[in-house]
Amino acid sequence: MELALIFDLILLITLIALAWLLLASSDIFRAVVLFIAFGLLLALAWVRLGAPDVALAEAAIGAGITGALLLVGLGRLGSAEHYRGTRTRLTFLQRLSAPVLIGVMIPSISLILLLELSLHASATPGQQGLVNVLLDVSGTNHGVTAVLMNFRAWDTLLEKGVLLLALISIWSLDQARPLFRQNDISPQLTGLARLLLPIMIIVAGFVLWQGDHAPGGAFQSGAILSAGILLAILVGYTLPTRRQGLSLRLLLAVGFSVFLLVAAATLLSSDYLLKYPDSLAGSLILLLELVATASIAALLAAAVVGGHPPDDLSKPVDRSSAVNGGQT
Amino acid sequence: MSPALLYTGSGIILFSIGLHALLVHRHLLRKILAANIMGSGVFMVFIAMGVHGDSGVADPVPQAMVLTGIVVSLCFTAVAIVLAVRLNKLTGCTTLAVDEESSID
Amino acid sequence: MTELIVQQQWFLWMTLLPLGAAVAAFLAPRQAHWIGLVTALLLPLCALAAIAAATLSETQTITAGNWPTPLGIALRSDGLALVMLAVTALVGFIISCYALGYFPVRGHHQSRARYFWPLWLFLWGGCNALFISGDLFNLYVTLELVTLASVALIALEGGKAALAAALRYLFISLLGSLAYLLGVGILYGTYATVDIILLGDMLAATRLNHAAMSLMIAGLVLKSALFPLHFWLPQAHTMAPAPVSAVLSALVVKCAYVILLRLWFEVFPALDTIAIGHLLGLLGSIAIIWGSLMALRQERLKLLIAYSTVAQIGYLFLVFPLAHTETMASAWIGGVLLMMAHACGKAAMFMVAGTIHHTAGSDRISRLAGAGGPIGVLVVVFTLAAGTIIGLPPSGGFFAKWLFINAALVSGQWWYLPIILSGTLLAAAYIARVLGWAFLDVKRSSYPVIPWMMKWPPLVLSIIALLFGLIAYEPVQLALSGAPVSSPVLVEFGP
Amino acid sequence: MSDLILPAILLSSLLPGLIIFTLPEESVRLRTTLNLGGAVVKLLLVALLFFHVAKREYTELRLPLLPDMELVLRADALSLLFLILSAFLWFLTTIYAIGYLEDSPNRSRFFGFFSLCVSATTGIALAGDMVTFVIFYEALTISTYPLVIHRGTPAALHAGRIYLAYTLGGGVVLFIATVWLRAIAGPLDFSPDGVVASLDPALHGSLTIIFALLILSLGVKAALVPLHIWLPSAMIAPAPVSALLHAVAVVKAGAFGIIRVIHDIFGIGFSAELNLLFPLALMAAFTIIYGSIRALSQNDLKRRLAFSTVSQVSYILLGVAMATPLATIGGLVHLVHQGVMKITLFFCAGNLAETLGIHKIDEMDGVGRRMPWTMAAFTVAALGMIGLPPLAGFISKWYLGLGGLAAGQPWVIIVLIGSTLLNASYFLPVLHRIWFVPSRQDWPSSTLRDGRETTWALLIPPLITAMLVVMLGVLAHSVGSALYWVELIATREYGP
Repeated sequence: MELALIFDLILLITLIALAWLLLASSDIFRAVVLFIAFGLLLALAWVRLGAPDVALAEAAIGAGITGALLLVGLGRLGSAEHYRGTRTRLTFLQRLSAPVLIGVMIPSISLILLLELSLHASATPGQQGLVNVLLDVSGTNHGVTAVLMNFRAWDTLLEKGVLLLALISIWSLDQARPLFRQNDISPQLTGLARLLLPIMIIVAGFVLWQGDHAPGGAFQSGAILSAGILLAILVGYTLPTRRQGLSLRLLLAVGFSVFLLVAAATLLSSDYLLKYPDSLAGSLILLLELVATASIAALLAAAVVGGHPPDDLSKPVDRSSAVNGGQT
Repeated sequence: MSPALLYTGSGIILFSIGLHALLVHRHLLRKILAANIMGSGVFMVFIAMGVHGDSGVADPVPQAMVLTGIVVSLCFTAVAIVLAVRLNKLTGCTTLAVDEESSID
Repeated sequence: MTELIVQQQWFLWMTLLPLGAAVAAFLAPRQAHWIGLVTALLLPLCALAAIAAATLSETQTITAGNWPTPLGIALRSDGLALVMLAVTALVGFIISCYALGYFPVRGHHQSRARYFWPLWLFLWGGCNALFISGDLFNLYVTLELVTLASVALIALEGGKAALAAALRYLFISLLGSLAYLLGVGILYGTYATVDIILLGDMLAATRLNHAAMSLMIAGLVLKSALFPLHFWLPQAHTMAPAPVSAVLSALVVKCAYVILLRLWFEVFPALDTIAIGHLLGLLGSIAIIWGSLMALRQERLKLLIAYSTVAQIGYLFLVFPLAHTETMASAWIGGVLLMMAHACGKAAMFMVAGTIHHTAGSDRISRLAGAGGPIGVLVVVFTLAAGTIIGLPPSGGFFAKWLFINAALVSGQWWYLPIILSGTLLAAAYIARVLGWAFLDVKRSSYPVIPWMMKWPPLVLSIIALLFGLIAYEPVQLALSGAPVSSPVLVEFGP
Repeated sequence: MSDLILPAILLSSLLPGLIIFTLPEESVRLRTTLNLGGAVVKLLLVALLFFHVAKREYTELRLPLLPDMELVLRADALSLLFLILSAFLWFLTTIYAIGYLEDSPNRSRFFGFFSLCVSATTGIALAGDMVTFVIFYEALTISTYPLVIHRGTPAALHAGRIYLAYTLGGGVVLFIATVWLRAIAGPLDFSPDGVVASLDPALHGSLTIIFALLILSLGVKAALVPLHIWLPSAMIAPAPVSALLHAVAVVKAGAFGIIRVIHDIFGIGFSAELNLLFPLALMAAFTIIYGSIRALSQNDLKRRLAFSTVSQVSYILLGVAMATPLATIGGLVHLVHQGVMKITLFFCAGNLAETLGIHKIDEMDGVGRRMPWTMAAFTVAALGMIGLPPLAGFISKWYLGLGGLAAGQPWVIIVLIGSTLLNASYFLPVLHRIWFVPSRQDWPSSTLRDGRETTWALLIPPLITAMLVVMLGVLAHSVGSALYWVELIATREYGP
């Protein structure tokens, strides 16, 4: 037990140090790399806290996809810390608010919280008892999945909405640009991709299936799949132009749409939002997870690509620059 | 001191570090990183406060909430990065210091 | 017929409908505006049905999936939720009509139209989901949905100032919601529930709970732009396209405030909130004066209106110090009334400013000189809508101020009187300044013709805003059903 | 009688107003139809109401506003007095304004706000409790502002700022006083005995303060010195607006409000008991003299008339403040008489400005020959103002004087005599110039086909009101005259 505590201590100190270092580092590229490392270590912390689902998600989404997003963004920004233009004149109050917040509020709140938490530690039994009791009728055998897809499915539905909304926002901002220059593709990478892609698809399928009774599920699986898609893009795969219209949009929206349809159907049939019929709960959750995985994979990959596909509505663009993700 | 408390405290510290950096730094990517660290701190508080006793079994409800939270913060990160890239393309800056007077008309 | 209305959970349909329409608008961009318009037409009807159903049925709270509350997510059709749904439906409908004229579906800006509709429908659905939510974590998710849509809508304008404003808004919002979420985490860790009603029953006045409360309130205060955390608002609300400015000022700011109302009156009543109440009151008072003074100084109409929003938010925060035991109802109703009135009036004003910008090429106040002809009607709209901002009868703003002053007098906090009154006079001054320019007698070249969708919907809204006080009885009674305060019947009415 | 008559009276001007806002500038015919139609409908409805109230059939409409607050519309004798005055003069002013603003820009805006303004005045007349009164009172403030600045000249905008500063400043004080009073006294329905007399004597201190606040805030619109500054500067507005401002709407609303507060909120007896009325009487007396003295030195015709208004409106307050039946009759009847006389004078001043471009008194030499009808109306009204028997003004002054004696305050007679002398000395020289001084310049001759001095729309209204000035005086004691009606009110107020 003591050994575990020491391990926890070291892990946490490393995490805090990493956070401090990466935020203070003068080189933004180094900061991003450190952030990915931070994400991986954080996944370890989730494991230590008995939350393997979060750990998987952190590794795949927190470190993986966020890392990819940051790296791509960094590439497009240029890595130099570049302050151009005059400083905005801050009003007196704006100048005052930062030091007040940093110097007074944060330390005092942290201190109070820490002191108080030490008094209140483990005050309540939590809800795992309730979840376990209801697990039988939830249509799945894993507590977290039951909460996500059934007990608190309304949250999950809205969160799927946030994902789609984020993509629409990204598309409204910019047109897709290539992630790299065509002649940069190395044959080694292509070979590696050929090897990795099938494995990734299998792993994703496994993680999804796993979610029924053990840590795993749509998020994690979708994130792995989207990594596969990005890899495919990196080795030069482009989505055919005729697939960049409605088919792509359908793929992106199918997860959220089906969820909404299920919500509407349950509301019509039972007066309760997202109350699955007992006999159908398992199949419905499976369906939702499947379409969610497909959409999440496409959405995450498209978010990394970072723009809408060229289309007939906007100005005509050079076809060769039209690179977009969206393969499953 | 129990491990749960240790993690909770670290979560609060991460939150504070992120908050500080978000306010102080001007580079947009750094602000995005800071927000992510803040988020991680919050999530750690969520999970760690849900650990009860030494059983090591975490409450599934906060785990589900944190999963949702992670996706939401990913969405914000993605949009923020595209916004930052777009802004950088228009102004050449990597900060928010757009000259506000000139942008009025 | 009646059974059909009662049986359906209309307030839930009001969240599913716009979200579904948003997906449809995304899938079929060429039909996006039709989808948006049909949805905007249906939602007010749904709101009426939801209100009818609520008056007929007993239950106000159901849970998603019918799972019992600590586990399930409570969804509520109480008075506050219903009036906010209804006001959003009304204002949203008008704004949708206006947007139809503002974002032409043909021409070189058509891509903006194509993204406006799904984003706006997402925002609408998010607002509705937020108003009915009775679960602190669910509130976080809905709030983020609203925020993300707002960010994208601000950036839709496309200029660098708009992008910068959007990005700043994103960071500020993130900061606010993470602070809120940390508070939620602490509450869950202590009580193993995030249900508002359950928490309200269980919460004890511990220091930890006070810390959680402070974090949540601070986060939401940041999101609702109370002085001195308002600095992001003028840019964000000004740089956005006009329909978006209207949405942001009329609805989005209210989202965070509605959560605050729920927290203050339903989750934290057991806690010692007097000091925080006074702090919020003080900041609100400064916001009223500061926002009005800044509005008086602005050269641009949209900025003036945005600073006026800062001031009006200040009034909203007077609710907290004024809500003593005997004045609780007065203050609470005043706050709800002001929210509704401000939503109507401010939306109309931003639409006017947008139309002027659209037709005159700039929204400098001096460009209004000699505004006659086609934009003469806009001046009228602006004047009528401004009545509610100043607080002139019979607008809702007038009665809100009445209730605030009543609460201040009854609770002995007379020092809010000069604040409220000088705010009123300053508001009159900055509105009069605009009208002065508009009435200035100079000959000017004629304006281009304004699409009628950009002219008449704001007029309707401004008339509603001005006469809102006369029809406020029903909404207020509705809001009071299931409210945390009871109706303040001081005296029996005569025969 | 249907309860709907009261809102119908309100809507008869509100609805046309709102529709007019949306009309394009060119649709003159539709706008005129709406304007006159609304005015006629309102007159008919008011006439209908009149017969009911005369039979003591009071009608009332209550509309809930907030859980413990109602909008109360009620027609009693006093409302009818003000209502008839405003409905009738609005009708005439509308005709006049249509003629006056022919071919000028932004007419839809003008007539829209014009109608809102009259709706607000009607609302003030029909208000059945203090809350309702405040609502319409403040609505009047804002709907008048666009009319004051209608010309859009820098001078007009400046006047508008002054107007808004004074009236809104007064408005917020009124607002606070009303909320305060309501917080300690509950519903504030107007009733002949007042509603505060029965309150705990410990509250009498607060009540005195509230009374002072109410009178001071209402005194802004009633142009009590020193709160009168806005009135002379607001004469920059177009003549129909000035006519409305001085005779019907704004100034009268202030005076009417003070009457309501003293009679129906505090109650005459209770006000006198708290010694609240004597200071008001002094203020009114001072205003009467001060306004007249200032009027002497004005060369601008409308400015002179404006200071005359400052002085004349305080007759009403003086009468009410003396708290005897006769004085009250004198004050209330002056509400009508002053309105009719002053609107005539402003119509005539407008005609001079519009037809001949005359604004200054020293330009008026011999103008009687060029515009005989207009100037005849002017002369009648001016003589009425001075108080020449048997014109309307004489009746008011006579009853005021009697009332002062009855109240044991003979100093009032001195004030009245002094004021009359001053009135004479600022009006008679003008009349002298009009009729007896040869004109120094050539007026442009009439462009109208039949050689009329000006258009019918500009000529008819002042002639009608001038006739009224004569009739209200000569026929003062016949049934249906203002005096008859006012005596009725006083009887109901003080008991037979």
